[in-house]
Amino acid sequence: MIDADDAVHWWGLVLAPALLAAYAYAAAAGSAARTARASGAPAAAALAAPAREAAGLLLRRRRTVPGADTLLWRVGIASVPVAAVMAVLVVPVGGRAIADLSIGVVWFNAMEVLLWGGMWLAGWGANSVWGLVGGYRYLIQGLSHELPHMFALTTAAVGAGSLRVGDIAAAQQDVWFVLVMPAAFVVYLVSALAMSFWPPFDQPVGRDLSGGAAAEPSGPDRLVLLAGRHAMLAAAAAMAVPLFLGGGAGPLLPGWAWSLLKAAAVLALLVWAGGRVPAVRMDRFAEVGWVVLLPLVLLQALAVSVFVVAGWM
Amino acid sequence: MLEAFLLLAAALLAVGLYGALSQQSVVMVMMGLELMLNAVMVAAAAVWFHTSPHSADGQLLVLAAMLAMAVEMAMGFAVTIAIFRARDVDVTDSAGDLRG
Amino acid sequence: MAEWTVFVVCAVAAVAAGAAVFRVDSMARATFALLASFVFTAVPVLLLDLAYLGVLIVLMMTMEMVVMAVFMIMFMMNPAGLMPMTMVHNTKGALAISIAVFCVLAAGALLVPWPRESAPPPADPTLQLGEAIMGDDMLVMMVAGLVLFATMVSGVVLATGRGRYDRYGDDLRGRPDDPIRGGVGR
Amino acid sequence: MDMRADAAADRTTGVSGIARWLAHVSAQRPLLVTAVGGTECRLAVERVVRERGLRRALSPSEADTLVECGPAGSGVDEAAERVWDQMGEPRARVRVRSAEEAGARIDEARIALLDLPAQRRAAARRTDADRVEDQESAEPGTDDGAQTADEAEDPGQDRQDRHDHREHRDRQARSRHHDGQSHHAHEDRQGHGRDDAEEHERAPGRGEHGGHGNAHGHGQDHDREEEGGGQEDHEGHDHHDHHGMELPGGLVMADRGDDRDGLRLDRLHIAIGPVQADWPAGLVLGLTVQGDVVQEAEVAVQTPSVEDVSVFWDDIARETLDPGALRFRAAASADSLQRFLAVAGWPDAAATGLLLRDTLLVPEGQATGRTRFTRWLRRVRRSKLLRWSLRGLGPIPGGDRLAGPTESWPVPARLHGDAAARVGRWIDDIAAVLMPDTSDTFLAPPISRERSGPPAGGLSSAPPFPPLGRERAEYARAAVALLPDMVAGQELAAVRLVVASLDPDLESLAVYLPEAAHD
Repeated sequence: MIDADDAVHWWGLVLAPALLAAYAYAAAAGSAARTARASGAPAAAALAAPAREAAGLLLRRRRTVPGADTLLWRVGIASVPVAAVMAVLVVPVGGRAIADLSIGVVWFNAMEVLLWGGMWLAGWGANSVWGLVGGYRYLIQGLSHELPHMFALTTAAVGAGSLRVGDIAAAQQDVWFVLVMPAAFVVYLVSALAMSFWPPFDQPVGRDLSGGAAAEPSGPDRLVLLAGRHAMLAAAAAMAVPLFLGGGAGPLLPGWAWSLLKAAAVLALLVWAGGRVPAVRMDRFAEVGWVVLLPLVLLQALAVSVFVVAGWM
Repeated sequence: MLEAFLLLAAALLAVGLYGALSQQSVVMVMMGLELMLNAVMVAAAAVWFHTSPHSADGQLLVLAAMLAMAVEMAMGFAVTIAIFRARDVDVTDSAGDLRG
Repeated sequence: MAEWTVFVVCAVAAVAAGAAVFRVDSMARATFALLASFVFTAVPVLLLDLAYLGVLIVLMMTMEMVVMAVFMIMFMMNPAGLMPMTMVHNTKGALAISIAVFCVLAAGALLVPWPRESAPPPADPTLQLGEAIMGDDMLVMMVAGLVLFATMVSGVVLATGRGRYDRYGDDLRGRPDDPIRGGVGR
Repeated sequence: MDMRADAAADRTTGVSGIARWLAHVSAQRPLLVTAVGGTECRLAVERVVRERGLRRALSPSEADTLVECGPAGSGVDEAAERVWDQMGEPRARVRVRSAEEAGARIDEARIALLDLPAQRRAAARRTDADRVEDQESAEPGTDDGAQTADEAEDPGQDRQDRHDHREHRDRQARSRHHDGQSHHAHEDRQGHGRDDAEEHERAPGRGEHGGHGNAHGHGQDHDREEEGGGQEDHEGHDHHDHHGMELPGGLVMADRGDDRDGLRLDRLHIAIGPVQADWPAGLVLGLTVQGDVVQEAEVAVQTPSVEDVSVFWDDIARETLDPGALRFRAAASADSLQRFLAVAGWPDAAATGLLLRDTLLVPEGQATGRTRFTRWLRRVRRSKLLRWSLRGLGPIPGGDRLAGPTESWPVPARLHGDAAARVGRWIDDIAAVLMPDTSDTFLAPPISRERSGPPAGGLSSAPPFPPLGRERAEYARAAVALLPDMVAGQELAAVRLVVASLDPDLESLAVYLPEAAHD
């Protein structure tokens, strides 16, 4: 079932989640520093802010909410980091993934769709109107970006002629896919922000809903949810590297270093972009997703298909 | 091993059939139908693997079942909404009445 | 051996989750029990070398179930909480029929001398599937595409309460009269 | 990480070093509750929070410090009490009564938070109280000697209630079985509502005990695994409308009503305010929603008596606006703007707006950071995405007149247009101070000159500028009158944006137009 020909060593199983956690922390610290700078506080001190917040959450007594469906609520919250870790299993670092599945792209997509269910449960299970609306917003967001996102992934797969993430990275020996399919890359980045409900797509956990799906979880629950969200962003950023940015290709440095560097750059771009604009309202974005992004990425897929058939790729 | 897969499929189909027959709510009936289609997928995959892996027919059957599920879901909800809009009803018994 | 264990665990879990769909008293739990059942049946499918179809089951079913949850909440009141509810009819008859059907099918599964293929499965079943649906004259893909397209159109027509004459007026010109405007600026 | 088990173990052994270290490095997360008349305290607390690099909490679940700003006695106290009940240990609670003591009070709360043994004892007491409540055999009042007899009876009473509506629910379920059509559980919801009403009526009584900074056994709402009956208090921080709704408090499922797509669906009663991040103090918006779409809305205003309130955003009437007055008015606009930006999901811009507001409030702080503020202002003003998401939102056509109790009055010109236009006026106010060279503001300040009535001739014959508070009272009066119609049919995000774009100042309303505040 899993054809892991070049299986990584056992420590890969430890290293990958650890790397993901490090990137997730970097995203959290980066956004904290960004906000601190905007409010006139020293940005360097804010780098430790996520850790300080995590410490407080670990100490906090977990709150049980009357009427909550605790089982589904906890399952939903836990599924967020689990989906992120599972998604990152297929992302190669310098040509080696934990499991370079033959259908890696589909796997990644499936894991991120699992998040739909998880986030909806995290919002619904809390038995709070804010959580419920937050969960619904995540679904609307998902329905708005999912098809463009799928076609962006498909475009990369078509370009390489394979669903294996390693093959897609290898197919970019000559030219990175970001140059061939820029629209797909942009759509991918937009949907990466949306799938990890990162600003400006953070309406599911928006301030106007007292935190939305994150309004009720407290203590360790909250930590798991927020950490999972950051991990999902990191996973999406890491996946952009083999899909569009040539994987581990690059001069001088070894492949794994290039993979990590590029992933960090994409992550930094996403974190920076999050602070530049206000939240995107879902009742407006839904139409954009279907009427603008979807035709755009379909045209992109068509163009790439023509290139492939014509033998230019 | 094939027998085990077919037993699993039979069990899923029976459970789904029970749900489809006994539930009143349209949504729950659809859940029963989905379980039955799920059984079809398992059976088709198993039969493909064990009896004819060289031809893609089994795989096509799985895909067809999945397609049927999607169509069933979409049309089921559309019809439910239409009935609900017209007659304010979302259970099968009342939908059968001439005046809801 | 490991595969066998995985299969047994997942098969039992899939059936149990499927039965739970009709046992739990909350619609959300029913929906997500059904999703669990699908995920647990996807694993045996993965054991059959069908990586693509197995993962596709997880992907499609998660989306379907989440959409189902939305509709369910819409029709079934109760935006939160576990309102106990049973809405069943003729459970005994349904149970009898189901058990009978299971017995027949199980007998068939065990007693029929299934043909066996000794040849190994293809190296890449995904490629086989792709060639089957996209190869030659693309008949399968075209039929599937038409079916899905027809479903989309008829589903929207059935579900919506306002046609284009309600939105654009009798002469079908000008801006649509929607309660909430979309983001494209029409 | 089961804190309760820890608490039980630590009662004898003391607090572990790890917990102590975690508490020490953790960042304080205050939740602000602002009473009407507490603007000055709120600004001070927000400044302290910003200077210390802390972040404000959005909900009680993430807060560890409850900061009550302003005078006691208005309806917000009950809401604060419920919020306090929802916070998990370690937690601390302080009231800031004047701007000067903001820092000291937050320090005080920090010290209380670091006193882990006391926190653990309080948590254990609270758990015990829950247990007392949940078990029939519990003796009333054992958890705390200070309990009143009245309160000691509560658990039994409560159980009785819950028992009642459990039966009720069973009946409901049976009736559903027989009649699939009547499955919309409104009677049942009202059953819960009754429970809620009781709890809420008790809340002030509980408040006498909760207010002294240490956790104390009133966590009635915790750990109840009560199926179906749980629409109650955990939502307490945001809907407590004791004025308008028949069923105050919890999420009460009402009847069904037509939604905008022509489906008859269940409706839910919720309320936003008075405890809500970035929300006008004292405003309670009672909403009937389907999903997240508002069907009906009603506004309630929680204002204390006039003598308790001093208006912060106020100055004297004058002929022309001198730079100082413009600066103060710009600070008021910056406050509204930063709040709006926070609601609009732009935390970075909101943070800079907060910094600008604090800078503008210090008379000599002119020079520092001027370029950053002008850059920020340009970015907000030119944000296409902001305009895109605000376009057409909450329109107020010009020329409307609103009927008051005695006479009708026009909608102030400053509120005309959509949300983007109103936000633009705040931006113009600030630009008039930050970039006076680009707009000729000192002769003819473009926005500050607008007033409620039609202009009475040319510049020379302009009447004196009314006090800022008076102007803001008129805006608030119009906003309160217009809001219910404006938010109907909108979804919750739009509701929040519309309210934030009006930002009614109920403090000035209570002082200048008290009759409008208590209608």
